[in-house]
Amino acid sequence: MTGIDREALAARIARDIPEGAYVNLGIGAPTLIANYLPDDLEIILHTENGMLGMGPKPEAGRIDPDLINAGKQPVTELPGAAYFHHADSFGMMRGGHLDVCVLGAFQVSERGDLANWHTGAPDAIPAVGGAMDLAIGAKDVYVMTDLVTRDGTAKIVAECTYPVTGVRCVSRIYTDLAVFDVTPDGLAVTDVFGDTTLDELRTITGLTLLDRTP
Amino acid sequence: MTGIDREALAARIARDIPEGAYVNLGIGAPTLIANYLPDDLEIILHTENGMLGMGPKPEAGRIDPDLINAGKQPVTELPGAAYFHHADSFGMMRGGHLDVCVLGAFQVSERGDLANWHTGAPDAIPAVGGAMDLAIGAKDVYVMTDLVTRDGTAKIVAECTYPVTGVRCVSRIYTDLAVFDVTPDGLAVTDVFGDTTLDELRTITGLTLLDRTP
Amino acid sequence: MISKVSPGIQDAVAGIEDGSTVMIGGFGRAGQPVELIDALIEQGATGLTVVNNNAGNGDTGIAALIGAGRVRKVVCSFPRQVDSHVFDAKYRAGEIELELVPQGNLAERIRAAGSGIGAFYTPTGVGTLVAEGKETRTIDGREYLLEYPLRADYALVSAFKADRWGNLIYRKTARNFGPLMAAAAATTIVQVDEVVELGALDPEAVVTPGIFVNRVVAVGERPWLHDGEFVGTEKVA
Amino acid sequence: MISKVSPGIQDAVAGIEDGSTVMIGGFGRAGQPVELIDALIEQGATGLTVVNNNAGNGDTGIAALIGAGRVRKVVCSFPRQVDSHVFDAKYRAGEIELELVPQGNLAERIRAAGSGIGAFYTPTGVGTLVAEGKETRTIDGREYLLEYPLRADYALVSAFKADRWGNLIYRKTARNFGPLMAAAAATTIVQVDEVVELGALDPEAVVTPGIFVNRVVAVGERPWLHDGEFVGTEKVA
Repeated sequence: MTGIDREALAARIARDIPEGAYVNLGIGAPTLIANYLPDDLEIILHTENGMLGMGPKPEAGRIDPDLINAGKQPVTELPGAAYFHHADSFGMMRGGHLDVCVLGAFQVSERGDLANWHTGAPDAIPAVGGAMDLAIGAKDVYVMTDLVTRDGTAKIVAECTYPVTGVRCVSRIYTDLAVFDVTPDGLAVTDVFGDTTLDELRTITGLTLLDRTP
Repeated sequence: MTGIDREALAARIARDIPEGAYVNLGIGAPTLIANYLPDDLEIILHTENGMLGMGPKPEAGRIDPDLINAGKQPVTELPGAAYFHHADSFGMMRGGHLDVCVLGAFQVSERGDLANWHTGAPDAIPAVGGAMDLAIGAKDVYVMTDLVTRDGTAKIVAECTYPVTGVRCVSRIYTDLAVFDVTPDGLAVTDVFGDTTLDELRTITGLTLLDRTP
Repeated sequence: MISKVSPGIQDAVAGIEDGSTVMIGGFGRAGQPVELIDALIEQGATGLTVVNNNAGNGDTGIAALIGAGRVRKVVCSFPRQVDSHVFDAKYRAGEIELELVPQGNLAERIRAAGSGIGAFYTPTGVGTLVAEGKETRTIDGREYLLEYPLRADYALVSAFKADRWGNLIYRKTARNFGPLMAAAAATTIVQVDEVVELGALDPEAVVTPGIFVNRVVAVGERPWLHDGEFVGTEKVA
Repeated sequence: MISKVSPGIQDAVAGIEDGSTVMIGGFGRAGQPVELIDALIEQGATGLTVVNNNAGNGDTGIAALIGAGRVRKVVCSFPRQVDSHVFDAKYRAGEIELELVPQGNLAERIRAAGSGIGAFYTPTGVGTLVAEGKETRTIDGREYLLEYPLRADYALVSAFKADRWGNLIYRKTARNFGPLMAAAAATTIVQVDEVVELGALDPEAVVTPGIFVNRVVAVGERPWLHDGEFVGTEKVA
């Protein structure tokens, strides 16, 4: 069973983002998507610490410590950018104005519950940041993840066992092996990558999966 | 029994406003107070339609229709002014950031209830504007009014008979005959004007009045 | 390339359906999008619910929309003004509905809609007629009313300048309800004096980011400016 | 003449009492008022409750304040970072209390305090651990949590420029929590690169009006600027 690597997955997600979309790319793997957005399309990136129109990382020596993204990495400003404070920024998310938000995940349930903030380990220092706001903060919440953890456990599950970040908030799950839409009838596979088959995906997840591949 | 006229009352109130105060002067008589604020003191005027640092009316021919006060009269902008939208402006009031607000009144009760938005007449078209926000929107809410209406009825009363604008919100009442502080023990007269006596004030209002004149 | 700029003012108001809730910016005449309202009158939508601070002044703008019989209901804080004769007559004739909301609660309800707040507790109006029928709660010894968000299908806003992404700046007290309404409507339509190049607006000074704006139309410089200089007028518009 | 300008940084932080709740602006290091925090450490107040998005980075700023043992409790959204070793050690040793609030609810609770909102319903956190013990309500078919305002005795904020009335502008994403905290504290203390003449700030672009500011102190140009020009650095501060 073969799939695609993280870079190819980022490119695949980038293809689904239309021109003119307002998009928040979560910390970690989702930030790779920015590298695959076509240069000839205008897609406006939001960073929840207070900016629309975020550009790529600065050239060497031109880092501006006043200009960072939500991952606290240096970024740049595009023509047409705007700055705002945190209440306005999170109001923008909570109010449903973003078109797309792409997040990483520990687990996603077949109903679209997301767990990505806390492993539930008793000695962990809890830290949530904007994860719960992002989970409910866009018209479409996409998850970008490997389907299976390093120890072989599926991350798409019937019920999340980790503490959830948001309930029924995910609309689509992009993984290295397949893409899943969260539908009222359950999970629907829309794309498979490499030589992966639907039956293999059913075995891995233990879930009923609808076939919506082309 | 003699008192002071409206201009003298405006001057009297102006004397009680310290330098550095953030002040909202309500529509009508309270706007006169601005003319008596000393030129050598900086007192910052707020207008609830979205400005701090409001200046006097413009010179002839220099009216800016984009620059008006809450009474929709043309005003000017002082150095140090700032503009903001209505939610920020009313948040400023509701959040208790204004030092003083001066309002007109139909009636004020001895506990500090204010009625200034509606006579209760059955055919009146109700219109409240910012009256209820102003009534609760400053550290000190002052009322500026004649003590007695044209038909001889006292405007300071045991209980408002007109629909109230705010409950227990007034801290001081400036009238043509006397100044009253609203205290936990009842109304206290702090100043009398002309040859007015406390007994006359008690007769007019029918209220127990504490003597706190100097 | 993103361009939210409408070629003409009728394109800007296209599609507004009968029965829509339409927020209209402005406090009195300052910031009232008169050209968009005129276009809406020509466009013909009727049975509208209009949200504005007032209920029209004189015979133009919102007053003209009401006068043309297109408004079923007004949600506002201050309908009765010296020059609100158009609304007054309709109201007294029982031909228009009125929902009266204190000005700050009106602003905050619109903000709540734009920012995804389900409801909020406000101290404004406690113990008054506008509290009738409303839930109250005492928090930290103070009494509050529960108020709900106010949403719209469309917002018509007047701003000063825009770029093609829909970023907006306003001018002086004409800002008033514009930034709030832009965020609270499903479709926000903005008239500006001028559409400037992308990048010409200072990102620190943008008041309404383009994410809240769907359509922009340029209507030319306001009459009290001349080539960007303030020249004034003899009276308030 | 109004002047909110403090002659020195110790004057700016004078009077902060033991046991105070102190909001400190910044998201990570961007907008963190490091000079004011250093002055507070020198000033000596202890037993503080600190409200910030994080719980300190590296060994400076908030981390230094925590390291000096002055902080009893942290209210934040994201304490655990790669360089939050000072907080981590105190927390694991049971020497510091933590109240975790999702970032947007944190911002909105601070805004509610500044704007006189008694409480509000938010959809963020519904069905999660942070909802435990909180009131919920279904409004228009969606579930919300009830959240209360977050107030402070003092706010320490870093802005870009101020005038003597305390009007503020910020710089880029260093704005973050500053405008909200300035309004939510009884006493707001601001460090800026520069205090400019009254009238030098564009009234359309003022982000925090002076009404929310009590004291201002100039700390000199940030190191990645030179005579007002951006010259950059090699790394994030």
